[in-house]
Amino acid sequence: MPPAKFTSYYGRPILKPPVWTWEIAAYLFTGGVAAGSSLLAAGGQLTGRAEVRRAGRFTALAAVTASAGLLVKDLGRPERFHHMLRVAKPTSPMSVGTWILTAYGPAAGLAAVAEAAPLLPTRGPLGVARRVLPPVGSAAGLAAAVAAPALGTYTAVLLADTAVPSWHEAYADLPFVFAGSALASGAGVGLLAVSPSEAGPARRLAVAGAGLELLGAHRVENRLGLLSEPYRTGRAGRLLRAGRALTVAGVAGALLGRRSRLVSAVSGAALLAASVATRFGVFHAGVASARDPKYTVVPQRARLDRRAAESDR
Amino acid sequence: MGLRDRLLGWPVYRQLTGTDPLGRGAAARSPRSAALTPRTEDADRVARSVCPYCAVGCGQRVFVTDGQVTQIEGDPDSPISRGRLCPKGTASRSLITSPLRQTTVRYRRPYGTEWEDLDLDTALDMIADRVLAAREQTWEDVDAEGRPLNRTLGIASLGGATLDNEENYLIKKLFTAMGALQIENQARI
Amino acid sequence: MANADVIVIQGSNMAEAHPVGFQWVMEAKRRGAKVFHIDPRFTRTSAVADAYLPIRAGTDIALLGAVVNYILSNELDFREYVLAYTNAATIVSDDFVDAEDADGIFSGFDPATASYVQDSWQYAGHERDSGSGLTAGERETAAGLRHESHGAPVAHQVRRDETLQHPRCVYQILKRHFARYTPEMVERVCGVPREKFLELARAWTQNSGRERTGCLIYSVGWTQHTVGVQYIRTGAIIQLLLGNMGRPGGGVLALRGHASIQGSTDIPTLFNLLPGYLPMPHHARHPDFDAWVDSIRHPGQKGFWGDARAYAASLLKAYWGDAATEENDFCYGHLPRLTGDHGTYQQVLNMIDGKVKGYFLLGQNPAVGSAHGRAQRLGMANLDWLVVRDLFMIESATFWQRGPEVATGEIVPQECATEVFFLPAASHVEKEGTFTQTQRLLQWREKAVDPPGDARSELWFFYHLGRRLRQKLAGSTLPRDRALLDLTWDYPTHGRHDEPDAEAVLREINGYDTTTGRPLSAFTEARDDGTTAVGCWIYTGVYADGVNQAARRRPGHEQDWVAAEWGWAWPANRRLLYNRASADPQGRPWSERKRYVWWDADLGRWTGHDVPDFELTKPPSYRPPEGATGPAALAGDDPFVMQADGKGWLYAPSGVLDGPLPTHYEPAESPVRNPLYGQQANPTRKMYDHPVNSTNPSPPQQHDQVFPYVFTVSRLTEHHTAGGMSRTVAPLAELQPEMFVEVSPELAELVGLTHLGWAHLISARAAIEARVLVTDRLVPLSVDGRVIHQVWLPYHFGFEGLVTGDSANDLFGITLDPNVLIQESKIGTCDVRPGRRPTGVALGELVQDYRTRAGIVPGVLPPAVTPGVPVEPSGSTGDAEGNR
Amino acid sequence: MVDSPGRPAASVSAVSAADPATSAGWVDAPPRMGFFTDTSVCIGCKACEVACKEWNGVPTSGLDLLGMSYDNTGALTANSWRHVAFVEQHRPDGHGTPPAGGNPTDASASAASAARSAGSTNPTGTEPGVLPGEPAAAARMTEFLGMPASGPPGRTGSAQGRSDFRWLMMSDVCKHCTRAGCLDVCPTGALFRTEFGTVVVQEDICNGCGYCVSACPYGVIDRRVDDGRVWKCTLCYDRIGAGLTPACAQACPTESIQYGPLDELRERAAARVATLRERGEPQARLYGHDPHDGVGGDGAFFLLLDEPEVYGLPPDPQVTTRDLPAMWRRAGLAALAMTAAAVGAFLGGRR
Repeated sequence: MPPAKFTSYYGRPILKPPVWTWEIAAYLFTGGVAAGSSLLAAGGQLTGRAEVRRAGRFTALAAVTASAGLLVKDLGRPERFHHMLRVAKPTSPMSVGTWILTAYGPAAGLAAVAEAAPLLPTRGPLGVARRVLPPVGSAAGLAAAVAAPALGTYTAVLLADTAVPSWHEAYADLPFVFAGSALASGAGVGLLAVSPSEAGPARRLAVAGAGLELLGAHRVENRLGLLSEPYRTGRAGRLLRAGRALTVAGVAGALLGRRSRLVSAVSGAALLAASVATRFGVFHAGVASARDPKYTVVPQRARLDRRAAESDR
Repeated sequence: MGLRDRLLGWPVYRQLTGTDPLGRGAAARSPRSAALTPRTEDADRVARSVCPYCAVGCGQRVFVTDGQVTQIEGDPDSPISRGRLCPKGTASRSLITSPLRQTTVRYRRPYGTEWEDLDLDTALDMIADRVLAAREQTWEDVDAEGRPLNRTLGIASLGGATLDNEENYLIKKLFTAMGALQIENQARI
Repeated sequence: MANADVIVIQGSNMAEAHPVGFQWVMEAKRRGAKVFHIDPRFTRTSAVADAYLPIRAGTDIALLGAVVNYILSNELDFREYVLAYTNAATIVSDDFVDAEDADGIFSGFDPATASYVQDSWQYAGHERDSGSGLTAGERETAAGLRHESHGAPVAHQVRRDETLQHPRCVYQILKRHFARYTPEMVERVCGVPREKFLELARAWTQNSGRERTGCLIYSVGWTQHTVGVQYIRTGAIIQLLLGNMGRPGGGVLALRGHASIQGSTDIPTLFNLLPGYLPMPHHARHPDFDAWVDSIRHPGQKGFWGDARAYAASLLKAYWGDAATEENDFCYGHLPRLTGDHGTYQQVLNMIDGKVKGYFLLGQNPAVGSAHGRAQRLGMANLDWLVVRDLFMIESATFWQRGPEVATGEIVPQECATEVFFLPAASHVEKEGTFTQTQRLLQWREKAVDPPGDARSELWFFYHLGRRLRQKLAGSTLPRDRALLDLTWDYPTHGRHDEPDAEAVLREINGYDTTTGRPLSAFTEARDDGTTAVGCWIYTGVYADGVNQAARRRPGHEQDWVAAEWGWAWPANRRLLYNRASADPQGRPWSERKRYVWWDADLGRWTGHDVPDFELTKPPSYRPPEGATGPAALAGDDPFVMQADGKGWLYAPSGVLDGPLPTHYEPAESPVRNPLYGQQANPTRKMYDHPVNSTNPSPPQQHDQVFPYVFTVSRLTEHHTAGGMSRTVAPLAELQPEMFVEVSPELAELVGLTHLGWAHLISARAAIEARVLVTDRLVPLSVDGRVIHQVWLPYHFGFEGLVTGDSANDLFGITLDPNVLIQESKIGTCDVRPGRRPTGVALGELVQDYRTRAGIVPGVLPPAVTPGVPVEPSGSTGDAEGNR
Repeated sequence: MVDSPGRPAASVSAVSAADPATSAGWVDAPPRMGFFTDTSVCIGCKACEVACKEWNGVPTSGLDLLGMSYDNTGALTANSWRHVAFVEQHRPDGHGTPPAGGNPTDASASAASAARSAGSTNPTGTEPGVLPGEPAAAARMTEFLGMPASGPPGRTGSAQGRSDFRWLMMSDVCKHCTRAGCLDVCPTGALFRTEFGTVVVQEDICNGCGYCVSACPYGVIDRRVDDGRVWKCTLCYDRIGAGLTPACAQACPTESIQYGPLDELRERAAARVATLRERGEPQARLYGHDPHDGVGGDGAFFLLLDEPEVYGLPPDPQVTTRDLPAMWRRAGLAALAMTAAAVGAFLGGRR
């Protein structure tokens, strides 16, 4: 691509780059892990794989708790986090996400708590709980699984629904990247936490997730013209390349090392690390695109010129 | 606030029941926003003034609440400025309320290295004594040919041009009576 | 101004220094007026002007003189107006020799005092009785300032040639004087391309005349020069020739920089004036009351100044009340007497010499705001005591502790004896009173709140200081204390702090009948028999009918555009001076479009949008009887009622000390040899022979190349003067947070400066540093085959406040205009070097090194008359005192 | 968005934007109020910046010299709700000036200075605040983008061929978009549409999530570090509610900032552009006045004398939520894919 000729006000960004810090990038990951884990747990629950179910539910609770913590921490006024529940705005992916989390979080929590039922005494009020919890947990687990795909993909809209050029223009593909990444990270949890004999679904999930993620990422990195550049260069480029390598390695390990607990676990960890790298990569690509006026002016200028050419015809 | 009021005041409820289902306007307005009024409306009084900076003489309105100046803005009635002010005139409130402003008498004694506090009354008295002393030391009754001079060249004054006419009048009158003719102002600068 | 068809702004950065006033320029522009801006630097005013002309600083007379020449050589003057209302037709003495014919010096020059004997400049037949003789004394006392309210004297009727063909008529003299001021010369002298100049000249002349008017705007870019008064005179000549004076949308508008700077000359805190432009008596020239009064009114003279005796007596009556009687000449003896120059710069030099004991600074910050800051600070460090009254802790209060001389070791706090009293002052909203703004309009301010803590108004301070002085002297029998003890000093007070009543003071300024106490309505009511007391005669009427007229605030939108019921303008609430000239000699408006004041024959009086600046019932056809004096001697078509002959002066036979016609002289410090005359700089400029003062060499002196660059200073919108009211205010300080210097890219390349880097500038007085802004807004100029580089600095910075920096005024020496003793602080020469300046002792060494290289011996002045310029032998006329 | 000469207005969509106050649930809303900022009469005095700070109690925004001509504010931030931009512009018609010392760009001096200024920053006390820029891009701002035209009268020709020079000044402010991204994405309802059609942050609600910062296509909204909340122009909601003029417009000495019903302002602006073009200012154009542009038109629009990006404005801003339905569709599809993958993963093993 020839160097873009454009002008600006002292070369300064037109846009304000996101004020979000690492917490939000991390949340993209933990939210994905929670979503993938809940799906994994529900699959385990429905197919009678208790180990998978248990690992999925615990991970989901941990991940959603971390998510909530990260989100609150990122606020300029954390003590006002509950203002998020003041309105319900379909135009605000963050508001939608808040309500998704509000639905998902208690369900995932309840499902995880239900796993503690066998530890409860058989008598007394806790005895009642011991009996009630497993079916409640099952219902909650399924509810969480229903919410999970929304949780796993809305974050793509959260990023895309901004003026940040490389996020916004990637809106068609980012949900697939994030969906794939969520699945792969869920699969990674499965590979790490369960014995290879029960990890079959996780391996298949890893393949599917990785496929979605790599395909989506390929499109993001190549189909946006100038706005793909931030995904390929700098810190974001490095992170995304690392994520891709880790994904490939994780999938390969999962498939080839299916008999080894260790190889499975390492593959799972690779998939989780891949997800972290991808999320941070996408995050930084957006920030980079907002910091350089080139990514604001050149595409908009091109759009104007195109429109002018159209109306001339 | 009762539970019922809380519910009625909850924007989500207002979204569901009112004219603003998307929660982007009427439903989202907070009670504080609904009650907002300009602070100038609550002013106890409004003094009509003139900008202290350059000589265009722009009209100012000075809003006072509880003895504090809460706002200074252009006086739209002024045919000179039509309510407009430049950045300096606009900053007049910050000028008079600046934290750097000095509000107590400070005194530096000869050969002193630091400021000291001094009572205003004492300061005025000391200054009066010094004026009289300087006058006595440097008084000139007549020139070499015996023509009256009636003056002291031992006292000088340099005034800004942000003083009122009334102030200048008293200054000139007093200095002239003191025989202190070395009095100057910004106009010469 | 909004009615103008062309607006020429020169010597003023109006958009930046007077943004709110500038709305009227924009209004005129919106209506189609063309706006020209002429300035050494492309400013925010240039940015919205229709045309910008870059000019070499200090060459404005050359440019304006060329406009005069353009008008005259193309006969584009508004002939009917010029004939009727100016002295164009008047015949000048045969003795007069023009500077054109004498290499830059007019006839009558006295080399011994470097001043003129003006007899030869007079109108034909007036050589003996109109001039003021040798004018050295007038220069010392800045006597020219008196003419702020009235012209200089002319004795009796003059000889005229209505055809303007007489070789010695003013018109022809003017034509010859400016004949060499051609577009080519403008290019050579000013660096303004001739086509740009012609564009200006064409626009100015095409937009003037019967149907159209043009307005000229200046401010301190003109006054702060050694020929400042002549700058303004040149502008006025153009405006008179084009018929733009006394008419709506015309005129010469001075923009002043301080809220009441007009007021502080009207009611002067100036050494040489008393209120209403009455002169402070001189020990030799004014031995008694009658001599003093006659020197003002010039017995037999035409015009309103003829009543001076009443104004003078009434002032003394206001000062000394019952003690002032006709018998004792109204205590005239109480007035202190001038012997020479007692101006602010002389005072400072006297301070350095230990002659001044005490100094009051009243809202003024000379350590930053006055030329030669080092001299100012050294002077203050050598006082017995200093009283600083200000809102903030300014540099002039802390020089002993934090000033640059403390860093260089020239002031050592432990050795500095100056006792400093800092007294906090009340702000403009914490006291009531009037400001007089730049168009002579008095506006009353209401008090909003009490001042905080120890802060008090000047009114309070001086009233109570005066009270105490009088108490302490109560039993004194010394004659010198009589003036204080006899003083009327009994103003009513109110409030917790016994604040004197400002309205009572205003009432005294306005004047009242001493028998009935009735406030006067007009200065024509003033009497010379002690029955009236008037603090400032030109302000009479501001308290007419016992009503504070300055407090009137009828909204502008409820009035016509003249808005006569907003505040009160002196004289007599007149908004446009000399507005009789807006009508033709017969009293009819020159045109419908420019209707303003006219004669209503049916009513038998003058009428119009404004208060006519003319005797209301004097018809246009009135001709004075033989031998008439005072106002009665003015004809019905003499609109310039404060001029002795009722005419606008194209040629000034007296009243201006450095020549009857403006002449281009180079500034006191210039890298350029005067291309027009052998005489380099104004020969009558006021110079001070003092070790602390020095002047950079200019050609033809040697070593002028040591200071090769021209620097000029001025204001930024975001700051005010010495910064005491803006560098202390956060929302202003942040807008211009650092001292900087603007340089052209060419100079940056030449010297090695980088944008946002540092530079330091050196003159014979000081070296200061600043951040560099490299900008295309400064243009190197081709002058006489050479490239002249100019740099620009804001003068707002000092070492106190939220934002600090070196003070640009430190670079200047002290050289003054001879007429008004205003210093040349718009232009000087310097060297520019990259990087920061040295500190401590090394700083002084750097400056000394430059002085040495430039061959400067402190206190040795450059010659007033450039060597080689022929000067006629002096002393043939005029006596030593200039007394007549 | 910009109808530059020779470039006809963008194709007009059939639907005209509904009144934003009405669509935000206001019944019997007063006329929509806004700003028209006419940069052709701006004298860069910054009274607007100060007036805004005085009225709204906005804190100091840094004491650093930026060297961006006379702009020491740098950008609109949470601590500067008006920002006067200064552009020193040199026309590329052959009148080159020698480069200044160390000139990185080999263009005019203004270009070199601009490039150097790109590196300066201001401690505004806000985030992201004023960020450094790209020197090469800064250098190009001094070029004149429009078609070569004869300059305004009297600006061409000088001893050095240097006075064909322009100094553009423009007081920037929140645009109060008809379709406001910041408002759409705000999850707390802190940002809301007032009855006057303006967009206001409610300081008692905002929890500083920062979403609006990324959603603004103009880079207006910004967060205060010590306070955690976002702040921007309110179009003086308190004042206009009482029938007063916003502080900046009231102060503006030359009526560069005009306040009034948006319809009236648009008419006035169109007339002004026509006048300017007649008087030989072919580059005069309006920005943000078109209700059919990517943000549905601005409540605060401008008359510019050059391309918008020269002043730091986006040439063709679009509200991000315009694409939101499509985004939700894609996310839904991705969510379905996720579900399907999970189902497949578990069912696939049973084969």
